Amino acid sequence: MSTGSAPGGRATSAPLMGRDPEPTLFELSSPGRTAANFRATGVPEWSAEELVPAGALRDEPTPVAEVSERDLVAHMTRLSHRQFSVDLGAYPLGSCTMKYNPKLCDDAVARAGLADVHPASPPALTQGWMALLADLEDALCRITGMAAATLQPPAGAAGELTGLLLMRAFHGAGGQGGRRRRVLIPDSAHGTNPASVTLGGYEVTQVPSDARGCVDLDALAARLDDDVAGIMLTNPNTLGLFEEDIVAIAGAVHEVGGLLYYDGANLNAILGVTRPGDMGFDIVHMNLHKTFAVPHGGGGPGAGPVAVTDRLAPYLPGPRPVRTAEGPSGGGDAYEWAYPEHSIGRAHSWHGNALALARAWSYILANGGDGLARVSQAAVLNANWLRHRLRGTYDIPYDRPCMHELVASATNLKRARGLRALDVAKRMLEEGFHAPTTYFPLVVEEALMIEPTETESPQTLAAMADALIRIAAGTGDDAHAAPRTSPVGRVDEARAARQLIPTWDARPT
Amino acid sequence: MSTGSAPGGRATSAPLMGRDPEPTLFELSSPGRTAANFRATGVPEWSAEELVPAGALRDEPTPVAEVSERDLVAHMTRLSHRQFSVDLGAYPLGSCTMKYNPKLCDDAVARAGLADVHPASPPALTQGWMALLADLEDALCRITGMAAATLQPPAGAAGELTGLLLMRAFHGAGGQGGRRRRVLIPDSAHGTNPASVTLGGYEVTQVPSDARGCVDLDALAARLDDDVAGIMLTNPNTLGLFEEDIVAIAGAVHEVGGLLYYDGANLNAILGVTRPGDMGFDIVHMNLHKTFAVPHGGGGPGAGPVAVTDRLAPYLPGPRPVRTAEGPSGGGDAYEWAYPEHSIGRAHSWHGNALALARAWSYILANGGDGLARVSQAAVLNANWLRHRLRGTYDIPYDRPCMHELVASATNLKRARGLRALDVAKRMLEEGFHAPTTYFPLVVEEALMIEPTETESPQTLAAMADALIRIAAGTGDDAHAAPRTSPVGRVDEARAARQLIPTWDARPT
Amino acid sequence: MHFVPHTDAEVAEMLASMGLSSVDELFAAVPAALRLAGGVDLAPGLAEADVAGRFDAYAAANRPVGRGLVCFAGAGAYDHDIPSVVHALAFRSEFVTAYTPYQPEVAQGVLQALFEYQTLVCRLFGLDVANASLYDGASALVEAVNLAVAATGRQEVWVSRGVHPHWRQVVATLAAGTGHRVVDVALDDGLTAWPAAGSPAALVVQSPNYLGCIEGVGAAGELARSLGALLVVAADPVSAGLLRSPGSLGADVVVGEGQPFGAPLSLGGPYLGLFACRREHVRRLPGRLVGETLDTEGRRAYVTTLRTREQDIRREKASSNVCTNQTLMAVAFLVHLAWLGTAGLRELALRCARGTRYCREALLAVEGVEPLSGAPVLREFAVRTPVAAGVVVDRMVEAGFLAGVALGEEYGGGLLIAVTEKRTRAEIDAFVTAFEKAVR
Amino acid sequence: MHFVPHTDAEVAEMLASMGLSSVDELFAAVPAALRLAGGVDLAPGLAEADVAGRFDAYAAANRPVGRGLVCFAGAGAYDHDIPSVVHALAFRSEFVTAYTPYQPEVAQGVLQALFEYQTLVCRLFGLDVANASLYDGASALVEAVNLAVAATGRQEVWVSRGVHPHWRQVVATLAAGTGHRVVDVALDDGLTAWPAAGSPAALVVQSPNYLGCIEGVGAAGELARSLGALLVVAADPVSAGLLRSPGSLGADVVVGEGQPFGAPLSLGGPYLGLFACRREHVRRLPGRLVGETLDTEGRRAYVTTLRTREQDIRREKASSNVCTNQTLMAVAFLVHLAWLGTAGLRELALRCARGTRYCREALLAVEGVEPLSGAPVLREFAVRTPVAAGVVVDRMVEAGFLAGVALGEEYGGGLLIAVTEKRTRAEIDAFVTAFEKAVR
Ligand SMILES: Cc1ncc(COP(=O)(O)O)c(C=O)c1O
Ligand SMILES: Cc1ncc(COP(=O)(O)O)c(C=O)c1O
Repeated sequence: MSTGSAPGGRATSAPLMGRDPEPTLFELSSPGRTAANFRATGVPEWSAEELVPAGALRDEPTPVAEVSERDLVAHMTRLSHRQFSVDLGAYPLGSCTMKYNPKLCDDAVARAGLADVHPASPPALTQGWMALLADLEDALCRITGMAAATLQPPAGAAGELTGLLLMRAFHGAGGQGGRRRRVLIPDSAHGTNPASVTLGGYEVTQVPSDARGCVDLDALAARLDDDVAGIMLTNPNTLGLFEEDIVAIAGAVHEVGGLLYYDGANLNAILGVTRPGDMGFDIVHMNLHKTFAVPHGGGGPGAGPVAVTDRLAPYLPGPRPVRTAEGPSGGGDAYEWAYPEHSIGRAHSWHGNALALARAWSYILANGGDGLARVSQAAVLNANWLRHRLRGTYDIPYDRPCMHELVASATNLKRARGLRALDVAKRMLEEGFHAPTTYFPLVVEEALMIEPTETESPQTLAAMADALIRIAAGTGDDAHAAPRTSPVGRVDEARAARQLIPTWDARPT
Repeated sequence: MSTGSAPGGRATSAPLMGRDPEPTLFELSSPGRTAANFRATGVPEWSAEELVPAGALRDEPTPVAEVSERDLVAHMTRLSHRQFSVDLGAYPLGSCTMKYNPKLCDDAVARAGLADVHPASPPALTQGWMALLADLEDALCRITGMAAATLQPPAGAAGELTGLLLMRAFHGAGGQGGRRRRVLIPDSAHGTNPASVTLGGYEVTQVPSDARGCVDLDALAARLDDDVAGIMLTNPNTLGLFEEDIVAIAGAVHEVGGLLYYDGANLNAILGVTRPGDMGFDIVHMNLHKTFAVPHGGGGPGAGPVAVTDRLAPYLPGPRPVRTAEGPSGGGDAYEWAYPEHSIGRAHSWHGNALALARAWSYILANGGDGLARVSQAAVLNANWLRHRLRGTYDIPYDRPCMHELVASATNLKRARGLRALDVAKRMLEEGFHAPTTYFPLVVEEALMIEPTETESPQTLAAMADALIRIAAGTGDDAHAAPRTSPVGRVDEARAARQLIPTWDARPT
Repeated sequence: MHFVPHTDAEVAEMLASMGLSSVDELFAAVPAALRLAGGVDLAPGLAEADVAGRFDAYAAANRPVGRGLVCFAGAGAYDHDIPSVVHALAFRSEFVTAYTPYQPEVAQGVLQALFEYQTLVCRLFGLDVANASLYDGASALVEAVNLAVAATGRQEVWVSRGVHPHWRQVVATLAAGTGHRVVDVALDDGLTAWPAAGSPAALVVQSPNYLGCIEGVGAAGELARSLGALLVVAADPVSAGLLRSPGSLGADVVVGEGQPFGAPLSLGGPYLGLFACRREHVRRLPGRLVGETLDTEGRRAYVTTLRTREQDIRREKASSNVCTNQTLMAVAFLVHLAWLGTAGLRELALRCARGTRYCREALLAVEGVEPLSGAPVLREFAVRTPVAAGVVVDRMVEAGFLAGVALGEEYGGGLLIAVTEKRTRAEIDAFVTAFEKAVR
Repeated sequence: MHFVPHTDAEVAEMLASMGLSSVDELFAAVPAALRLAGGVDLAPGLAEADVAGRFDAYAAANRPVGRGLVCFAGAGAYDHDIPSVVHALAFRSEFVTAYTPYQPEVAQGVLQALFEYQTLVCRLFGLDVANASLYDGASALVEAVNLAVAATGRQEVWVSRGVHPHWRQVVATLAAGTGHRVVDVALDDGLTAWPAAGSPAALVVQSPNYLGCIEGVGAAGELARSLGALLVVAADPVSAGLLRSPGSLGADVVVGEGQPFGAPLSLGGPYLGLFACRREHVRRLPGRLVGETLDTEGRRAYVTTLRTREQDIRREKASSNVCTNQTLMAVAFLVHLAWLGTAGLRELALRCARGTRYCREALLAVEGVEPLSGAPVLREFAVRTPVAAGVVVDRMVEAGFLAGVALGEEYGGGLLIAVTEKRTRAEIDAFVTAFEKAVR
């Protein structure tokens, strides 16, 4: 055809059929084609010129794409076949907790009574939602050992920043706003921690890890002073190790008037075992998209509620769903939206990623207290079993019982055969597994951070271990040329940055 | 692990990741594992022994499989990636009308108010369903030019048999039940036609096609006698050609007291152009799963309503939804279930494949009269354009304007290069298209029956033509070894029949 | 709204490339006298949102079972919980929008799923070979009867009145074509009372039968063998969780309605017909059969096999005329059953049996309510009530219950009540309370 | 109910292979004093069906918009039709259960979808570079302000009162950390009245603004340039169907709430924040960016790029702390917008504008109802009513309408009303009739 557009019905990009690139929507476009249709309304059909002042009206329609519904469906379906996911196989990305996301949770939230509720509805119309959110908040407090929570932060990093602003508000209220300017962070911390600290208006002071992979207590002591606003920790930390001295750390930080912030990305390890509140933390964010089976969606949405102790509760963002004295029996609504007394203000356009929150609640309800405890037991068992099997084949920098994930290193393989963590990762794809997290935490060279999660069976673990051992032994295909089985081979990342092509329209012609 | 079961989280069978076979559910089983859970009911927990007499109670549980929900999801998701579908690309299977199935239809029928209705509910509870079915029946009659219809037959073949039983009842009522023992069928007919004739208690008399691919009128005349119950035809016929002499054929058959049965598998060609009723047909079945976008589901469910003229209406199966005199304004129900006066009886456990029927109705509503006419215009345009392009490259046995599909032949390629229809089909898979129907109709050697359908764009058609031409020219990879891109190569069909393994438990150990 | 992608310019270009000036010319073969002047006599197409609106209205005019209408109706269509995995997996678009697996190289998904489905049907029924599904329970029974007639060369078929009346009606409707004689066999206290002698092609029994009673399948099997007939059993897949398999009790062919696994009630369709038989009958098997084999590189692969039985090859001599079946429902059946697993299937049957016992005992304690039979039941039972069953059903609807299915004349009236694993004690108690009022 | 596959025997075997006898031993590092005695203080797990029951109850306690509550509320969350393709495609499990595309070789699906999404956001906004989404409109605005502050080195930001008040609140909340000064700029007859002089880092304007009025973006751009500030525009993606793009009118950064494409109302989330800027600011871009490149065999491929801006590499010097974003909602946005296409986007905007005009004219004819502004509007407008807006809303709920959103003090009260393409003439007429009563 004269448009020269790509054939939408040709499927050579679906890995079932071939290994061609998938044309973009823009290549599939043909002038005049469309899938759109609109309901009959009977509203008078004024023209654009009658409705919009000339100066504001655009001359040409915004070019979107011109595709049939059929081609759109084929395009997206083929793209989906070019994408790995938990539903296809194990995804042992350390720090990400890519567990299986139960299907019941999809259905639980797929109700018009939840999805079709306008966020600005009067509270009388949203009592169900408010009850749900209040129930979730209560459960999260029980899980973490905290007193109150905000559900607004839409992801972990947003939770971190919210937590740091709570810290600010707390110190400010204590008249120490100006003095407290530093926040301590271990050198193994996730990148969002230091970035959030900056946005929270604090300076980062890095705390080195000791030989056992934990916070170096002496180094910590040396950095503690009354200009410290607080410390951000994960526990288990990003090496997958439990900070055994957490009580001492908490004491030392509290001693100088600082607060303890718990990065909950690793909460999957300790459900039912211990709680951040018991350890002495003041502020806790949770990544519901890690621990509580909100699927990650290729990058989001998540949900990063922040729970706090009593003394921080007055600063929480608002509005929050709060149970009223009266309630339906008393005549009024059971829940109202309210701001805590000294609230730092609003942290989200509305009430956070509500459907993601609801999803997490369905997961928590399904598991119950017993199920959640089992989650952590199995997650830790799996990680340790794998550590046990890989020991001797891979360097295990801190070889003692880990929690829900383990950090291995390819330094020995690099030395012996030039095999980097990256090569191991790419060869894992050929073995039918997603790759572990690589080069994180930064404190471990050639790091491979493996988090099998509790939903992978012992058989899957064994196969994963066999694959990793095979790769290390070099008995299979050459890892340097991996992956060979995927629809594209190794991708030239340097080129992408050098010759930046951020949109279809920016392509060199 | 000691169970030796397969690792459910390993994804090498997903074509994205590799080309291994997918383990069966049974290989993924591990003793004691389960996904099941049951609601809390509070019902007393009698034991099996208390509930079932000893003689009836089984000794061991029926072995099903013992898999986690996670592994079940991964297994089925990987299987889905090993399956071609319309949603991935063009599926030009002649006679099957594999058009794009609009997504709106999925949503239209996904309502508790439709799906959760018990079939034995009193009619007062099913008025919505009955209205829907009656509306669909009315539309199908308008489309075919008939007076009444039954929606019970769940597929085309079931419709055929129903139609033949209607024929029987009609002749029987006319006192000619014994005499009329033959049904005529063209030699190009689909296999379900003769098979249904046998089940209808008739003998098949084959009618040869003439040089133009249509019913040979002389041969027909020679076979017509007063022992003929009727004739079964498709129009356009299975060669994709319109039987131009249909009026003469109808006259001749009616002349001897026979009835005309219309196999509606090819109805996609004539929507809005002409109607079986106008051509002289007495009984028409429709394949809603072909013409009206009920997706084929890997083999079903379909729906095969049968529409008839006035004189056959009293014999239709029952019960049917019938509008009553009264209706809601008159106080009673608007619809009731009723049997036609001389009904042949029930043809389905309940009311046919109700949700499939509803789906077809949503498609008809969305298209409307205008859209349906456009369907056939585009279907016929596409097929002819392809015929035009392939002409000279492939043998086109009856090279004149076809309707919605064309029959080509690989005889020239077989002669020249040993390329059979089968080889062309397998190479098409490498080109990113499903293969056309092969070796049907039987009257054409090395037949390739191509039905692009109206939902494929001109660009897709052009790519399909290019692929077919490339294959014929032998410029690409060798067709004899195709397909090389799919997760399994050519499958040994002979072995499957020779060493029959119909279940996992029948495998040689 | 329409789904044709062609723009006017493209149509013109396509026509031009063929030397044509209008699409009409392509329809030249259609005689002018047959041409529709006004196109399809239907209203213009609706937008997606308007179709949804129409369907909202249809749905609103029904009264589905659920919280507002608690279901105690069965009679071949049961209100079981369907786990979320069924829709999420079986209704993936690859399964939904595929055709019959004609090209096995790119259809291993559907083929392997059917192979697994066949395996499970055989395990449930205790037989060797199962096909890839038939339309529904009734059509599966028709095919079983046809198989028996063909295998024995006999023309008479004994069908128990305990077989679902709709199924018997379908068998009768279709026997008008094949011409075999269907003999109804009466029940005695809810169980089939077989004649002692005769030359039937088959004995057909349902167990648990239409009234919910567990039949003496073993005895029927012995009788069938002694008469040189086949034993055809209509079985419930849920009952396989507790009852001995029909195959182990002598059945030659077992059919069933697969609805309880994966199919919503949906006014009775699409469901799926289960069909299994002994291996010796495999060449008479109706419908599709998937078998395991190898590809050119020795990899395990699946393919439809023994195709020479089928209509597209055998034509008028085929074992059956079936072509399209209910594959997607078979995939849903597979997913639901696999999710239940070995222990879950047993638990499901047990929970149905417990609810049934609990409900039955409570109802029989209601004054004037009498059992229709004293035979043991599993998930369903029948009672006689002081007022006509149809009246009871209507009254119970007002109380928020679909109380069951009124039995026809041939059973002397009565009400058929099913209790699945979904029914809570509270619901059953409320049901019984309402029932007490409704039967007065 | 739980989702751990391990059987007890398997756990024992795993432990044995490590020389352990209980899972507890693996938790030895957790000090005894910290151990929870009673496990998690929550009720035991529920079965799937019981979770569904709980959620039915939550849902039943809400009153969603739909037939029984016709929606005229907007204020940043709009009741648009979402075509069926959105759920069918964007919510395919491959997209839903994938992580951030760290391994591009097996993540081309998400990567290409994001590349296409970025392209569309740039086209809508008339800019060069867009990221792969942020949390919501408010967070996108925060990032835009941060970018402007960093790019100009200035600390004051002028934010029009026409910007959604919630967004301004979030900007204020987060500015407590970054420390820049946020200056509110008042409206005059519904349009921003900028100060003539100063040294702001940015002018922030929303158009159409919170009150629905189309702002003078071009003039704001000129002012910004003259003051050495950046122009940050908060834009509505639907308005791109009719209005000139902010980029073409001088915007340096454009943010927006992506909800109208693909996201249901869902109490306000998950939605997605749209973010685009001029290419010169690409190294300050917050969040992920996908770029096109090649694989080792020269095939086109996509990958996240310029990663050195991001927190995992740059840490405390990163352009933003964002990590997880709203990718899945971006995919939904892509599907919805692609389904609309070029002509459909325009038609959508036109239909919103028509309904808005029709409704606005009819309401202004009601006695006592006054316009809040005379400025031109597109999909939303504000009126003053004789009785308080909150009261009107409550009364209208009883009549079956979500009448709009009551405006706060800073706007002097009033009711904000949105009319989307979903509203029929009949609904608008009924709305106006009910409104007449409600304002008395
Ligand atoms: C240890 C840790 N902290 C914080 C985060 C940030 O959470 P989010 O991505 O939800 O913003 C992550 C995410 O990977 C993490 O692993
Ligand atoms: C011409 C023709 N007739 C009849 C049928 C049978 O229809 P069904 O498969 O629905 O039973 C088909 C199916 O392919 C067909 O193509």
